Amino acid sequence: MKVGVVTFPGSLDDRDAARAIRAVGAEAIALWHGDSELHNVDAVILPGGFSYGDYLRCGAISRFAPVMTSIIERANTGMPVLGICNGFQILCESHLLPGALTRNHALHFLCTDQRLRIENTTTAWTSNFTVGQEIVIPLKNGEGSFQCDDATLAQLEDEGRVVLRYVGENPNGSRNLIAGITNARGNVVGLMPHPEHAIDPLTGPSADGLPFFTSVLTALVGK
Amino acid sequence: MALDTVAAAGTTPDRSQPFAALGLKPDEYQRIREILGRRPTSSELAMYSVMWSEHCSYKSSKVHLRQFGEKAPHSDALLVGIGENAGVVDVGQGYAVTFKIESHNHPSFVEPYQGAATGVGGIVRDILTMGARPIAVMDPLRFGPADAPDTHRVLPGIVAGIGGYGNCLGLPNIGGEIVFDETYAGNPLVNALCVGVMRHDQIKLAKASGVGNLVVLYGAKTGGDGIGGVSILASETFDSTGSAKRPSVQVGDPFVEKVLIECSLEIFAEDLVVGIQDLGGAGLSCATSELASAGTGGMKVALDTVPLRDPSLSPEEILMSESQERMCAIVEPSKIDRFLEICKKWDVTVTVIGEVTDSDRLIITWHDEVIVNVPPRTVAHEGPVYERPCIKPDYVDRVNAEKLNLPMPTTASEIRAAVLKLISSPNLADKSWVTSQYDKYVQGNTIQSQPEDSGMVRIDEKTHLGVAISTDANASWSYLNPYEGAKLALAEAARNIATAGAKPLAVTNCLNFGSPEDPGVMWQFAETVRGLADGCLEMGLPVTGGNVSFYNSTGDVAILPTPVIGVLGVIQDVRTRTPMSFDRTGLDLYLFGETHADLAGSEWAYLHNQRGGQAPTADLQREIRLIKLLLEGQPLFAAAHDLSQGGLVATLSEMVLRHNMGATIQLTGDLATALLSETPGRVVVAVEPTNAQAINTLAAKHQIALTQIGTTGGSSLTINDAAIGLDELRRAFTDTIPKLFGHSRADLPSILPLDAKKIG
Amino acid sequence: MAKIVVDVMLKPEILDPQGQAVGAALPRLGFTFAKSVRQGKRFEIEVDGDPTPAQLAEVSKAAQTLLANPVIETFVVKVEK
Amino acid sequence: MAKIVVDVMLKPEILDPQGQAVGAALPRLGFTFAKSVRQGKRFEIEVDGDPTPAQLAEVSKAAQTLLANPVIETFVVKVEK
Ligand SMILES: Nc1ncnc2c1ncn2[C@@H]1O[C@H](COP(=O)(O)OP(=O)(O)O)[C@@H](O)[C@H]1O
Ligand SMILES: [Mg+2]
Repeated sequence: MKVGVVTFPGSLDDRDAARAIRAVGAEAIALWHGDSELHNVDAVILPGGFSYGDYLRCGAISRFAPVMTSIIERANTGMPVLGICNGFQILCESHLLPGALTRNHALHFLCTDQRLRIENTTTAWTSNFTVGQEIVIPLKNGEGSFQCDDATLAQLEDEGRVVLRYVGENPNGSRNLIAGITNARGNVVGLMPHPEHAIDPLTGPSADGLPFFTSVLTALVGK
Repeated sequence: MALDTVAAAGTTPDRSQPFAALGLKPDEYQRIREILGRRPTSSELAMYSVMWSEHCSYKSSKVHLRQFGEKAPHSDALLVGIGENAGVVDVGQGYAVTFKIESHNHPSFVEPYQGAATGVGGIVRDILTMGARPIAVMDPLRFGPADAPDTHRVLPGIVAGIGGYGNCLGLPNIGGEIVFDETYAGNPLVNALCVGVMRHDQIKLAKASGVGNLVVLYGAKTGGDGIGGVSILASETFDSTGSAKRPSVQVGDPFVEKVLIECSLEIFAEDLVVGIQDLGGAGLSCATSELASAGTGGMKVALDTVPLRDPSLSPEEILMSESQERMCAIVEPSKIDRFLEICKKWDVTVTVIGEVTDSDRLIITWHDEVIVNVPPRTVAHEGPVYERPCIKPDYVDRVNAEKLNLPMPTTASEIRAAVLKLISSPNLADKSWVTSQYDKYVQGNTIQSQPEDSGMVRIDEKTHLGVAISTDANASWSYLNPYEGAKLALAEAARNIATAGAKPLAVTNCLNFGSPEDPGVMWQFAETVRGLADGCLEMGLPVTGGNVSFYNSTGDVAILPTPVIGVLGVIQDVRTRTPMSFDRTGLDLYLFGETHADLAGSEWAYLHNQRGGQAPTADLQREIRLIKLLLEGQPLFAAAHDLSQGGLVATLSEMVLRHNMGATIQLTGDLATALLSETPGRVVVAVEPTNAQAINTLAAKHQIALTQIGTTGGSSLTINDAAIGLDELRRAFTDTIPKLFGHSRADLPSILPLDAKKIG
Repeated sequence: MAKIVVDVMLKPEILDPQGQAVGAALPRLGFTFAKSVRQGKRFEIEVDGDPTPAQLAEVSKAAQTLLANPVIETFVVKVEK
Repeated sequence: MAKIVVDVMLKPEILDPQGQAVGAALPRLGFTFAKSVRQGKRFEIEVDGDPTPAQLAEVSKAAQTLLANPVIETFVVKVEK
């Protein structure tokens, strides 16, 4: 099983995402932003970081990278895509996911061990969780406040497309405590928190992030 | 006005030059004339003036810093010592680690966000320059009183700047310090440490050798940043109409630096450079003269080929510009194509600006006219050296003789009140409002970060080899006794490494002081260096590099002498490290080390506005034994936490709050002293009751006093008959900083300008 | 050379924490004039010569695709002398 | 209700990494009109009634102390209908 990890200029958590993929026994394939070739990967992760320095808007410039054209095409035909933090922002800017991520309401970068609740286990990236399960994984960003208009919000809730919700105090002002969403098909998921930093309690707050990566293997094998 | 060339300098020997406005003394200017055998051109004058500044030449500190070499202990671990951009230490398994601290104090006062951000950027480039991948940063900080209006301008901006730059580079922040004191009002200290790792054979040095090799400038384009003083020269001498105003504030672009790091590492991996130097203070002047001086001496540079952000810059200004995110490499002609290719891949601007020659002169041209022709050593390494007068200031004996008069809590309610007062004080209160603005997880190798005693990162995922770093300074002790203060800071940093189970290996330092022209300050500095050098010799830890920051004073008031000491240690298997606290009930708590009435310079004294008495004397032999004990006994410890500011009260409070697991403590004798004293060389450990015998044997073997002080468990910190619920303790500990800074200026579009200090 | 300006503001229904923070800070500093504050972005684009209508249409297209995110933002393009 | 606008831009000699990044992205998307791009901030302040000269002076003072950082930025205050 091959999972691609895209490196944009300014990507930071690309090596961490690759480590997480290897940790569940899959092969991590490095993808370069300037190269539209996806090297036969079965799934793609857009990692965290500050691509293009987060200038203008997070993800706004990366969205136009050649690799994204290929990813958008494959995502529309069902390839699993996970956007973590900056990757989530890129997915929104690319309109693969609705809404936008804006400045945290406290206006600071926030790095914290965040408690979250799994709301949807039918996506390619969350099938190995149970609904209502609570996990703790790192949240670290300056622009993680999920915003969208009322109609979009109602649609996301009605269709059960909220994948992950913050538990406890709202850390960043996200509408309805939304920490992650999926597209209608369930193959594209965007998350603000970082499961790749919770694969080993030695280097993270827990190993609660692993099921995101085992889930996609399950989804791919099931095909 | 016409270009000032070497030829012109020959024909107009008497032209008056604004050397004083550039900070040169008449005799220094005279020396330049003697070296050159003529008057300097304006470009040469600009180069000498910045390179001979205190900041670049260490002219006041050099005579003292020599002791680090003279008294250097023998160390097999040292691969590269003082003199390079950063020292390099062998940590085994073929890995080399490089680390260094630098200050960015003054820029951070003028523009907190950018000052702090570019401080991080600068030290990261120093580490990169050694050939290493930067893997973590730390940030020892000092501020004026926590409730002073200017602190509310400065602190949030500095914190946001450190986070803004470091987070964007993908460097985990694994530690630092935040201390408030009146003397830092108007003079905050921003010290930044970076650590990097490489294989032994990847070490790079800053030298230009090999005739015909190319001088390559890559990274950001050059703008008018940070050339304040030199624009005087440009405008007064050359442009009577007054050139565009040059910013004295440097703005950082962390994205460009991140790309520069990845690009450089790819270049290093293919072994494409002979020598390399980052551009920091004094920009191209420094990089070209240092590279040439450390090499064979000859270099030719065509300054007009330097890519500019601002086309109106004069040659003098280009030489001086401190534009960030630039590097200068020496590349063999056969490798230049590949070098350019990698730069193109990363979209990094790159230009060949010159070559190494077989002469011993640094020659710089501007559209083919020679504007600089100097022996590079005289610019880079043979600047003026001062033996400034050192006189022990009057205050020392006076404050040493003062008797402290402090309330000493004895009843349960007094103890409760004292604990709450101490841990809610800004210096001891929880700093997570600050540290949660820093990414501590990025790179996936952080084993320990705030609030542990030291930062620890894994450097090999397979063998679990790791390094730990701690930075410490106790300026109150240094004020009372700078010699002992330096040794005590060294001991504390080393102890903080050892509590986690890492073996101390090497030292870096950042010496923050007032004006070297004040003989009292110079005495503090000399005593500090002597203490640190003696301490390092005694503890067998080599100084690998560091930085000196002088002129930290507001009016006549100098900051407290603040030597920030960083110690690096190695741990063979990070999985075995000892955390600072426990999450289990039923462990026994022990105190290693004796407690004396050491309240001088303590936090308790500070909270009662007293800064007198005698600093403790460092007993480094005992510290060495304690470190051996900690390393040997490491498998026995479920937790280990060092005692420092705030004494036992602070240590116990931090331990019980870490995992919300209480403790019951029984103390005998003088309770107030036991709780509040800051006697150095002490550590609290938690151990399984079954290990009682082993702990006692260990203590006896290393001749360290051992006292059993209590057990873990429950939902309160109970000290004799004083009980404080963990919730109450936590509120006291965590409310202070957010209450002070929660609505500060960093939330806002702009920080308050200097002249609006009164507001807010 | 002329200057084309693109002003980008968050749509009124989108939360603007920066504007809110400014709005809250002003009265603390004794400034009481503001009923509400919104914070947006301003781009100053230098172009050669006088901007043509075709060029302005291009700028609008660039604003639509890159400078603003139509999901949360609106923009205005103007020429400044 | 009237709208007072404060435009804040980095001084021309100060590096503008954001503007540079935008300027570099435009041609990659096929937009070639820009010689240079600078990015600044725009504040829209709602006030009651028509702004008086005294009020505008207050806004300038607020811009000077809070909205802009005079060390690196300049600002312009105007009234928009
Ligand atoms: N306090 C100090 N202790 C030890 N070495 C120092 C100290 N201050 C400066 N140095 C060393 O002097 C050399 C020159 O320092 P500096 O010019 O600041 O280098 P850079 O510009 O690369 O920071 C460096 O090797 C530095 O480590
Ligand atoms: Mg250097």
